[in-house]
Amino acid sequence: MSECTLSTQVRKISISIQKSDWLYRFKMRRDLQVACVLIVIILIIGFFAPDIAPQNPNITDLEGKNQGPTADHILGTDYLGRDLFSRVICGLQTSLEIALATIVISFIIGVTIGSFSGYQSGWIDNVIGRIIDVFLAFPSVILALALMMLLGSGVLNMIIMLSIVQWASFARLTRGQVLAEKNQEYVLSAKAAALPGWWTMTKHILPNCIMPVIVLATIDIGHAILTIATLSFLGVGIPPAIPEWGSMINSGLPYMRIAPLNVIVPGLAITCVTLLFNITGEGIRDITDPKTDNEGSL
Amino acid sequence: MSSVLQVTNLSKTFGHGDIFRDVSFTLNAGETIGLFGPSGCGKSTLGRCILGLEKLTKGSVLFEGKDIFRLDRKERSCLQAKMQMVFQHPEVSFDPRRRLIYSVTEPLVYHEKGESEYVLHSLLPLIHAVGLHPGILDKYPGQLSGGELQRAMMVRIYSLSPHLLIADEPTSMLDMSVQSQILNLMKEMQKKNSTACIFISHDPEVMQVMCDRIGVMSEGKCEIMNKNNFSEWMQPLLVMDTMEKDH
Amino acid sequence: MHQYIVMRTGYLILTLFIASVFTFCVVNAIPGEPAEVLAKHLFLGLEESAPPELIAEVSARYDLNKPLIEQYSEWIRGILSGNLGNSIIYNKSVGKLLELYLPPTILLTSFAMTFAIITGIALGIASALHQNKTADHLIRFITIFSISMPSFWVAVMLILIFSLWLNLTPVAGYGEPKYIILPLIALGLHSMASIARIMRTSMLDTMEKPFIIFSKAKGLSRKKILFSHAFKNAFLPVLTVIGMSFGSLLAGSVIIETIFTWPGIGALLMKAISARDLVVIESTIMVIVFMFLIVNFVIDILYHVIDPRITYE
Amino acid sequence: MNTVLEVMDLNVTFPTRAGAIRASQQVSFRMQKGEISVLIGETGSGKSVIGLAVLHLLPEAAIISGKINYNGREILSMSEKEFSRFRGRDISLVPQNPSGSLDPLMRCGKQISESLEIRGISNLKQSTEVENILSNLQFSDPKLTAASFPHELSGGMRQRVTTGIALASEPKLLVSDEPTKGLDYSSRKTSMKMFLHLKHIRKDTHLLITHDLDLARMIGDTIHVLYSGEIIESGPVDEIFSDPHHPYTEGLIAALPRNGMKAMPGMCPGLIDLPSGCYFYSRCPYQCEQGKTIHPAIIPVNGRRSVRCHRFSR
Repeated sequence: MSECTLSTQVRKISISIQKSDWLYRFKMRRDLQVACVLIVIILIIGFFAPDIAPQNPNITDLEGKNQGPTADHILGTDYLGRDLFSRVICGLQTSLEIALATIVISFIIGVTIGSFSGYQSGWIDNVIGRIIDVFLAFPSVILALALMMLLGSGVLNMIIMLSIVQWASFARLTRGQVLAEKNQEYVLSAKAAALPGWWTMTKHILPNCIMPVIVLATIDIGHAILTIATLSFLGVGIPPAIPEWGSMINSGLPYMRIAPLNVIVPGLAITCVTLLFNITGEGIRDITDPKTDNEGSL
Repeated sequence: MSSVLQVTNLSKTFGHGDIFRDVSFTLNAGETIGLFGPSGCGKSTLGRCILGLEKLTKGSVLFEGKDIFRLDRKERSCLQAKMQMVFQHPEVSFDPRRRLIYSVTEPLVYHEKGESEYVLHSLLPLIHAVGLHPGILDKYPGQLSGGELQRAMMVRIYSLSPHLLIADEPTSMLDMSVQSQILNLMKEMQKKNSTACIFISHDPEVMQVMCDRIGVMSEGKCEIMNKNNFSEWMQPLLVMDTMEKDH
Repeated sequence: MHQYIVMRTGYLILTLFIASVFTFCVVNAIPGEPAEVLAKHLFLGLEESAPPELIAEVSARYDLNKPLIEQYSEWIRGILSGNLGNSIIYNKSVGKLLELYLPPTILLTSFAMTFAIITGIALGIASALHQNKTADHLIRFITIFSISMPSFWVAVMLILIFSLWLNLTPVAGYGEPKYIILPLIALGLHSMASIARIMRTSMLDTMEKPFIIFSKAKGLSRKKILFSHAFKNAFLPVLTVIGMSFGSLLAGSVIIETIFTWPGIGALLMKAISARDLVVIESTIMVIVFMFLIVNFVIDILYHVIDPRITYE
Repeated sequence: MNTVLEVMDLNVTFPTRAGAIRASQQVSFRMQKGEISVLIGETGSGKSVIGLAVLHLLPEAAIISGKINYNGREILSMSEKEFSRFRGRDISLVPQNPSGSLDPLMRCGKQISESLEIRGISNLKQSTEVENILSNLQFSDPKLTAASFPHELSGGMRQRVTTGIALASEPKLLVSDEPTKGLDYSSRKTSMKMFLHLKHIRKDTHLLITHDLDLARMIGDTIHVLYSGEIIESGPVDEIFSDPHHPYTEGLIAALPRNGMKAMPGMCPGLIDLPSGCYFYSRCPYQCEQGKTIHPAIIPVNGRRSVRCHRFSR
């Protein structure tokens, strides 16, 4: 519909100019650029964690346990005398590995099922919609707990479990987007031009509704990192030998008074990484969705 | 001349009520039939049903003697390419993320498996005929006016040289002067290609200019009239004639 | 409207049913014969292997050797007749246990939710009204930071700062108002932040709608525009988020209750999981899912009460 | 003379990344009490901008110069706070897009009585007053309409409800922005009837902004034709329709279906890069020599009319 007031008209003009190059908006957003750079740095650190970490994260030293920062251990040591800094860095690797794998898997599954369901409509859509509802009816940590009990701990199991938990939200979002998009006149006009369904789907509908799903994926990386930490804090999920932020906080709890860094540092690490993905996700939404035109940082 | 389109006893039910029932007419090449009615009377749905974009409840649509709902996929696709539709909102009739050049050449690229460069080249005469500057095709739909987009739509549609065109209120969102440009263009193109046309509108004056026969839709029924009957029928509806300025 | 409620109730029951099957399957498919685990846990140390006679005895006593379908139908029949079965480790009926453990959870979650809704909405509106000013930036930073913190860490930090360092509040406990403050904040912070963020976005969206501009042209006062037009319309998306964050609140209660030794069903669930008390695990999960679904059911109805545009089909 | 509104040299520009959009240039006109002035123009002619400027509703980014006098007071330079006393009480707006302009969650009657409240009408009298207004607006069942939510009404009915809201505050100046846009033929007709009826019973001072020639002809007293942000012709309604001076006005009238639907060639120039000569030059059937380079000024013709065309400048 052609819109009403002039303010929207003018905005439409400026949007249409900017829509073709959202790069311009990206250039305007300093905070987003910083977040992107930091994410790249974090990915690099995560990838090369064992080489970057100054010490072996699993070497225990019962003489020097629960130490404060020293020259050897810049952030101190934990209750077994392991170097905290090295463990935090290696914990990054664990979290990123699981979170990224989870998001890729659940993105693929969710988008495929959601777009199929939304495009088909009819009883197939109804059944799939119900299934999605059931998955979303479980608070995610509860579902994760139940599944972890079923699967047992381990990195691979964690990935499987988190994918089962998260695919549904991707499927629901994609389905809603496709449902809204497929009644747009340009889709009808593609149908009227006798273009087949797969053509319309891959060339028109998906490219037009994928951006919110990508935003969700970015934000969900942060979400996955939180869930991983929560589960391993509860003692399920990651075997104790692997350095992981959640279990580090858990094991630091009894010594909180004498060695507070053991609970503070891993928590800060979780928060910062999640924060980065959240900022990036919302930033991508702002620059790609012309409706939210909220300039400014964060 | 044989009829291009034969519609028999078309009915559509949705939810509790009929949207329309027992609509029948035939349409010859080069002829224009109008569908007139207030908004929400089901005239757009009827157009979409004829095109096969929506399912029918009852009745049959024969396009060039063939029932499109009874054909296999390949034949149906060939046949459907010969019947095209223009929509009410030109600004959302094109994929907003693609340059116009892509949308305009797309049907030919798919159906004739041509290179888009080559297709564009073959479309140049058509682009000039609708009064568009080819350079404009390099832009995105959001950057163009409704009139320009509706012209581009004519290129996209006539690239498939259709035998039937369904125009669903093609100018109701446009300004008066642009409306006259587009409608004249449509008439001209229709004459050149002797396309049959179903013209859907709520404006009786436009109706009279564009159509040979007019179907008036009300309460689910569609009554086909010729031009004279229609002008008699709509006499009380005309604004300027019934109300003098001084009341 | 009535028709809609009936239909929605039907959906609720259907979802509950599927969820119960799902829960039952997952819980009962946990590796290791439940009888063996139980026998170890009840009668032996965990390291020893259980003699077959003992396993058989345990199986017989807790009906564990019947086929799964039969066990399931018995469980469901029990639930419908009000008998949730017996906890193995507590030696009590699950109904009794829930009676004991549910009120603290309801207390905590409802307090946390109220805190989240009120502060969330207030912060969201304040942020929207001061768009792109210092207050807005500050609120946005605080909220996005809150969303990024894991709630268990918030709890740990609160204990560290307020209980251990500043000695202002007790570490853990139950029964007096002072015990609820820290768990309340730890639990509600995440929801508060997401409500504030959606409230801000929705408010800004609504403020640009033509009917707000028209209200301005009508000559209505700013206060009137804000509260009788903008807020009501902006609140609808917030309602959906409130429903969803109730889920994360319930899930969060499992962790928060464990940390603060709050005697609620979250803590009960964690204990049951470590002891493999299947009946309790199933029941608590179902209770949590049920609470979540009921809240969303109410929100759905509320949505329809506020928004007359939605038709009931 | 009893001048209610006087707009002098109004310029409105919107800066964008692609360049400045000159939405309105050197617009001047005046309105007498009880007069219905019509600003007629097509999309992009800048007609809505003028209405919004009168009501102080332009977006903050707009660069505005010129003067708007309302009853002898300059209102354009007033602060938001000062002006808010005029809004709704003295000047009120019938908005474009009635569907979006009604609060979807509030019953129509309540939305009208909000305007009554501003006038200080007590709660008791409000409901009868609302029904009164609605029956004046050609509603057959005012009670039912007052109790309906906006989504339960048709587009035409919503349009009339928004008009009711604007009238409820008894404004001294009514600004209506494209009241018939997007309506189908029969609701447009009812709206026209309603405006005609209102004209006879109320004698409002009314600034009507529209692209609808029929509406303008039926209820207007004076017409100002806008093209690319400028007034190109103004004068009394009858004279303009019977003897249009400017070729664009001529073209507009000829483009009506009942006049043969003759199309003008070309399109309006974009508001960002306007040509240096006459803005209409490329589409003009006369194409006089000066038009290529010199921008015509608006000149009076026969006292009551004026036109911006080189053909009349000698």
